[in-house]
Amino acid sequence: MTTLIAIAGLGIICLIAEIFNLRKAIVPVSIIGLLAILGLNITELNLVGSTYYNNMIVENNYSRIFSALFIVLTTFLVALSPEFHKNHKTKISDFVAIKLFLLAGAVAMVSFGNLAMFFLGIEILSISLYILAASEPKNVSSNEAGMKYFLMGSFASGVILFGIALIYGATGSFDVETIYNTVSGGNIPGWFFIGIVLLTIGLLFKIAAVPFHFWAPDVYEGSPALTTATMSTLAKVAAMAAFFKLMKGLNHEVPGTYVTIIIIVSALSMFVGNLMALKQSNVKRMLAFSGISHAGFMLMVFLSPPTTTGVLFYYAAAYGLAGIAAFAVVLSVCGNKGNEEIYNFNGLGKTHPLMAAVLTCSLLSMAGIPIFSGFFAKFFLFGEVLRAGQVAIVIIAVVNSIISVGYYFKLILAMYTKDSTEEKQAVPFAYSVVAVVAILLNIALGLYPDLVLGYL
Amino acid sequence: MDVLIILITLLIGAAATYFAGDKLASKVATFFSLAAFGLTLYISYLQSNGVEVGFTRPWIRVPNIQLSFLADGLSLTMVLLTTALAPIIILSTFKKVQNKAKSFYGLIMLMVFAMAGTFLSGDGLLYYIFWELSLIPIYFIALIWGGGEAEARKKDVVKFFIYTFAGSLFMLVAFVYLYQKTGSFLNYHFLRLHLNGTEQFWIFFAFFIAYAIKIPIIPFHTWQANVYQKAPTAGTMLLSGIMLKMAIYSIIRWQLPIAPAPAKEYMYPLIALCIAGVIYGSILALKQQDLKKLLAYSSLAHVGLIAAGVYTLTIDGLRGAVLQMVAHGFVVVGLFYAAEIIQRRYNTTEISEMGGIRVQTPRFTSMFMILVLASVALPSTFNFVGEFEVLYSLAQTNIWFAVLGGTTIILGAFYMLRMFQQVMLGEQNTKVFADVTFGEGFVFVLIIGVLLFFGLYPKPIVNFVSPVLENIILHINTSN
Amino acid sequence: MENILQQIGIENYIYLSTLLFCVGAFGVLYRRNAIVMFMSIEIMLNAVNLLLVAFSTYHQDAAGQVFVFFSMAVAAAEVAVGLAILVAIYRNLNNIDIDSLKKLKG
Amino acid sequence: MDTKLALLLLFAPFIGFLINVFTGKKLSGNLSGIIGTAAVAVSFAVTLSFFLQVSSTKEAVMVDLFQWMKLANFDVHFAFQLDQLSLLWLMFVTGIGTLIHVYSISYMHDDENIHKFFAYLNLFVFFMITLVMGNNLLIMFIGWEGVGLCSYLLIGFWYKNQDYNDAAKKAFIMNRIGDLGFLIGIFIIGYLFHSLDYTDIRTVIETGSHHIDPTWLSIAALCLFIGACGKSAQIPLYTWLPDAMAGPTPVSALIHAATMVTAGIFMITRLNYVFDLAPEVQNIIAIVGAVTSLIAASIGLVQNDIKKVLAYSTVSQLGLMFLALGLGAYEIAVFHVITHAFFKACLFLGSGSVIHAMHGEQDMRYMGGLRKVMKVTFITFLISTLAISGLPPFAGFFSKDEILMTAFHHNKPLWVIGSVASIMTAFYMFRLLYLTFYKDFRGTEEQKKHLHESPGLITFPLIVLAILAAVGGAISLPGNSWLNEYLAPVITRHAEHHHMGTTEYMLMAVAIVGALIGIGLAYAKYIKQSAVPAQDSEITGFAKVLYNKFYVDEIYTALIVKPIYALGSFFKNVTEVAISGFIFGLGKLANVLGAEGKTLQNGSIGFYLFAFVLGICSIIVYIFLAK
Repeated sequence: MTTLIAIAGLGIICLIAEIFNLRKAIVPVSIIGLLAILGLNITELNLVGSTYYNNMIVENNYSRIFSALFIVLTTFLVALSPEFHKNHKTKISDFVAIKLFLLAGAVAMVSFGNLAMFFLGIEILSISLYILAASEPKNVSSNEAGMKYFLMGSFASGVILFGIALIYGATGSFDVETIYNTVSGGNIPGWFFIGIVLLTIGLLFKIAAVPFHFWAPDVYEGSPALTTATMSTLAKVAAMAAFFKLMKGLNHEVPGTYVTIIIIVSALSMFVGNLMALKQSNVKRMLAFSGISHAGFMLMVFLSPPTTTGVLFYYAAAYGLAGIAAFAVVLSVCGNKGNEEIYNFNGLGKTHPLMAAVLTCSLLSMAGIPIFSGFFAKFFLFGEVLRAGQVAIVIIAVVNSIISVGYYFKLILAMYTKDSTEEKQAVPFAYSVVAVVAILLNIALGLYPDLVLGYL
Repeated sequence: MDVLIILITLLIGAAATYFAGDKLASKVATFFSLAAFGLTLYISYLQSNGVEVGFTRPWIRVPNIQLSFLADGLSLTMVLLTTALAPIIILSTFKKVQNKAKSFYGLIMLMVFAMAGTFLSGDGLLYYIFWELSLIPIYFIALIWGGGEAEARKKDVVKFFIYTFAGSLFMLVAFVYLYQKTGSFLNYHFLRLHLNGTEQFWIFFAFFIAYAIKIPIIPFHTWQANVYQKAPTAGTMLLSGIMLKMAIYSIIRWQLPIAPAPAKEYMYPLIALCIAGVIYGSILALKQQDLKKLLAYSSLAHVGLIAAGVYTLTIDGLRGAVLQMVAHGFVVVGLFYAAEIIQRRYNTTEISEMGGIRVQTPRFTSMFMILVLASVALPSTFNFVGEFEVLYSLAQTNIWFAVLGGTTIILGAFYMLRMFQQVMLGEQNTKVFADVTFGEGFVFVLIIGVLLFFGLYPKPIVNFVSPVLENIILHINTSN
Repeated sequence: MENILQQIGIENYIYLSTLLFCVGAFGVLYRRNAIVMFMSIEIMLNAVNLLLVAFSTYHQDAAGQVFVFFSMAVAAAEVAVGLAILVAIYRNLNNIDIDSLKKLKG
Repeated sequence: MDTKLALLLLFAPFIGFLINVFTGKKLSGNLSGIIGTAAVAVSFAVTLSFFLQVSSTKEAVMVDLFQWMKLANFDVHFAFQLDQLSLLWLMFVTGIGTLIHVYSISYMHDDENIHKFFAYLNLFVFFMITLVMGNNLLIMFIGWEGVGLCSYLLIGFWYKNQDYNDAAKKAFIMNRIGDLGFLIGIFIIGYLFHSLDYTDIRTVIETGSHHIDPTWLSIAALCLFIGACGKSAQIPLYTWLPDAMAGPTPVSALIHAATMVTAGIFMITRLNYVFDLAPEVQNIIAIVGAVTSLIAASIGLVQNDIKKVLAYSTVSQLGLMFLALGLGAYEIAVFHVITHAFFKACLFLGSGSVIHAMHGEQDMRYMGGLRKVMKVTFITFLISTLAISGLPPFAGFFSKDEILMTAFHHNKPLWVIGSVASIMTAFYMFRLLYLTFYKDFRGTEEQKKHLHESPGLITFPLIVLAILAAVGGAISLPGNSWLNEYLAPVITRHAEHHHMGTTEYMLMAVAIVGALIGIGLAYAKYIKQSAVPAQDSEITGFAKVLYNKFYVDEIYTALIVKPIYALGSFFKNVTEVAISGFIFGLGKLANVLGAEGKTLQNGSIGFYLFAFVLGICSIIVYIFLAK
């Protein structure tokens, strides 16, 4: 609870700071603030779960540790902002504040105890993203991205809302606890399950799973790079976490049809994501598709919900950190080029060995090469799914990991074998720091999964 | 004092090499690799005197992954091969202007580290991690320092990477499955498992894909020739000298003991496949116009024979395979080095552009000749010892295997002597060919020395590995 | 109060709002004018609101009606953002036909 | 003490090899020659001492150094055994070796790489000693392949000429084919007997300590015989030997006449107790031997290259030896090996001396009348020719006669073949003699001026060998044979001694008459009609077939080499492409799918929403269906 309040407060402080011309202070303050909140949050780990506002908010390790991950990711994003927005400094407070609100939404999404809270969280997250996506009013593609995201997003919200309404109708409550008990009590009208499915679809949209993924590539490409980073890391992870919590909360046992749907969707997402990514020449777009495939991977956790909580978190963390590192490099390379075509990365290995190394590592992590946490994430996932007896989907996943190597290495090749076209310019300090720290965290997670697995 | 120190030395070596800068890199690398070799020798000495040099500490609680390094005769022999070849390979790159030297040697050391780790790991996942890790340095070495036309090279190297990576992923699935059964990745826990036929079959199959691609066994070999040709010679040496031995070692260490039933059931098809590789590789070697490609295919043939020996599941087969692995490691490195030396002088590996070199270089000729003879397993060279045992094991399984596999001594002589004739003999070549320098000769002498010594006195290695192999055979025969 | 529900029956409310929802959905699908699409989305949301209210009466539980306020507020916020984006687009393209937004694809 | 001496015997040539390899360049030609010769001479001296010791004590000297290989059911040691057989072999290997070294000092005098030549020769002797001395099959195999290597090196000694290199390669590979057979044989022996030591094998056979499957034993014997075929140039693996004449003449004398090619006979004699248990294999050996001797002799009839003639005569003589082996008359085979070593070495060296005088001319059609200028060469050559033609009292007569006699007693057809072969031998040898030494010189004036008798270093070995060829028969006279007594310990079943009855004398007479007929024909043709063989183009009919060696080489090329290459190109151009194409194809497929997918991602919100709704509907529908 305190976390949520603190974050919201921090956001407001940023806005106020702007009023008092403390623009310089905004970013440092918010970063320090975030770290403080992170510390607070971590100290609260392993405390007993507590509820607030008659179950509007339920805090437990699940919510806390995911909040911690969100905060870390946001910290990175905030750290990247000043450099990224250096051209219009006046807006910095808005950007930071919106990110913080977005974080608040994300936290709300994982610590809800009531569908209303969940709905609010998801809407806060989405609306902030609409704004960020369209945050370059002069840039048509930014407008387009914003528009597409907005239209489809609100459509999805409608679907979610309809689902919620049906659930409410079936159970007479928005409170997850109560719903759960009612459901396990039995004799519920048939439309309850429809409600669940509609909710699922809405969330599948948010995590950009096939066939609800079409918005993702366009929006990722059109939005400002930093926003893309936000979407592909924070937003996706948050949606996934909320999704998982919701399903665990509402289904007292996962029905077979539901499992089949999940399997199909996840298989489709993996294939579409990876195959489409092969042919992309725009890095942001490529990462969008790879994100789709990762969504497919993450969906596999639903195949044995009781045991996969830790796995989901680990995967999310690995993916998020790798994503941040990758985007930090992308920003540093394409920051002032106006596009993110792959050829911008030619010869990076010579001009900026460090950046190249970081990007390589994060790509290897996404591809699932050992010692990077991405490998362990996939590995844990496969383990759990195999235990659940779903061999087929594991094989599909393996095949997809092979395909994915194809496009990840396209980038690596560009960096190391092609020659740079233009002269090298210095990498902004913020970018390199974020990149390095993120990838180090990623590797640390790889070498010591216990760091996080212990809590779940 | 335990095996961990070898790995630490190598890892530090890799880092030190990188930070030593382009000037010093090669020397630092040499130093550390030699140090590692010394340590390996010492530890092997300890081990053979019954000192426990293994190392096991818990690493990751969930899932239960142990930092477990087992150091028995087998793994130590392989590590000895690795750390012995490492300095030789590094020495072989001297006198050759290396751009980005520090990265180059750093990567080599990193790869050596990874390979040594693969040989030592007693924990499945640790093993897998090292296995994959060893792939990354060679990928970059081949990619950045490789020769040939850039696009084609890129294509081949990426193909190689994806191909091997694909294979090993199936192995990973097998490991994960085993883990679900045991709750541990430790080798000896796997051995205690009682898997039913189907499980064993699929696990064997998953392992087989991984190893068949790495070794390579036909028809999974298509990456090999191109990569061997295009990679820088040092990389080729690492690949052919050590890396493919990882796969054969893994068959002995992991595949056979964990899933012995399919190994017994499909013994004949497996051996047949391997031997087909022998003949196929030899005949293809006859048609190569590129020296390095020819050596690649000859290596394909030899390795096929080794694999065949392993799959006979006889002590002779395994022992012969191990001896042959070591021998082949040295020979192939030597041969590729010879190719490299010619390439340095003539800037080509096209056989057609060579010939008439012997007139100008008596020393190089004799060294090259000895290596050629060793590779066709002339008695009193190390290769003969291994090849004899392997062929003998094949004969025990089925005499025709021995006959077909034995064609390697005919075809091998055929293509090797043909190559030697076209490359070295004939009227004096118009292009000048400076005889080997002291440094170059030194490398050759080292290799030849090893080959001849163990050719006449293989006892040390035999006694070192035999107990392990006998245990493995025992396990295979006693299991269900 | 309940007699109305008894007269009509909760199912009909569900059908009605589902129908409305679908109307909205098809509006979104078939119209190309952004404003109209907004309106269709509003219809969808209001369909849901109707459903919620009906259920809250059915269950004799205020939570549903409270939720409606939430959703209205959210919808309002959404539309605000949406219109802002729309304005930006109009400035750049001088039209609000979403078919003119096909720059990003492939 | 014995050990040290044995090692000295073994390593003396090797030391010579090392010296010549490493310091050869600095040494003068003569010096390295002397070193080489000395090295072999030392071995000869040691051999002699051992020979005397053993022939008095009748106790074989055994030397066991250390374990070499370890296999599941047997170990292999570096161990040597100096018994009657090996010592006998060593005697003439080192003895003739020494002579030929002496000869080479002068013969190779002008060659820039003379030190290499002596290095290789020493190495050869070293391996030959290993082959003979080893006390188990694997040590023999070391020597076996080692001598093969040396023959490869020496045939290709003039490596600038690719044809010579081809000949060398051919020799090595054909030997390897045999070696594979040998290896398989070793495997089976090891599998059956749990040992490769001759003594162990013999004990197992004699005591019958454990059962030996006769079929497998026969297969083993057959495989070993294939090995022998390769090394001793028997059908079908003989074609390398004539080509091997590309090497310097001393090499032909030492390796391809006197010593290496007899390794096959040595091996079979060594394992006589094994072969005795495989009578059907013995028959094969006998037939192969006989046929080889006939074919080779017939080819020899029309060859014009002086060395080629000798080469084919070698093949044919080896054939006779195998005939003897096949008939179980091991002592006789050995006897013929020895006599053959004497006269054939002498003949080769003689031809070498001729070639030396003719400045490298080897075609007899351009020789003639040399007996006037080259007295010593001529006389020694004459003696050896008489010996090989089988005229008493020269050595060849006794050994060959014994063989034919045994053949007569066992198998008449073989006896006929053998006799015909020896008639032909007599013919072509005298043809050679007449063409080379009689009538008038047919070479160029230039050559005629330089004709000269060879220096002492060349003639001395000739004389020694000629004497041996003349009196060598004494070691095994019909009736009381020292050789048979001597070899008794190493040979289990003895060739029955034919008491010299009327049949025997009759056979002798037949043989002599046959030889005289051959000689007579040669005399009639080349002295009376003073015919000179036609130019290659003019040769026609059956003669042409003979002249082209029955086109065997061509047949082999067509049947074996060509197909292998064809297969190679097939693999290279079809299978390789297909396989990699398939692997690449998967990647391509993925790319194509990706490209296709791009069209789906068409950027229209309408379509996206449509897909969205479609997704919803399909899921809902599915649920209702599943219900």
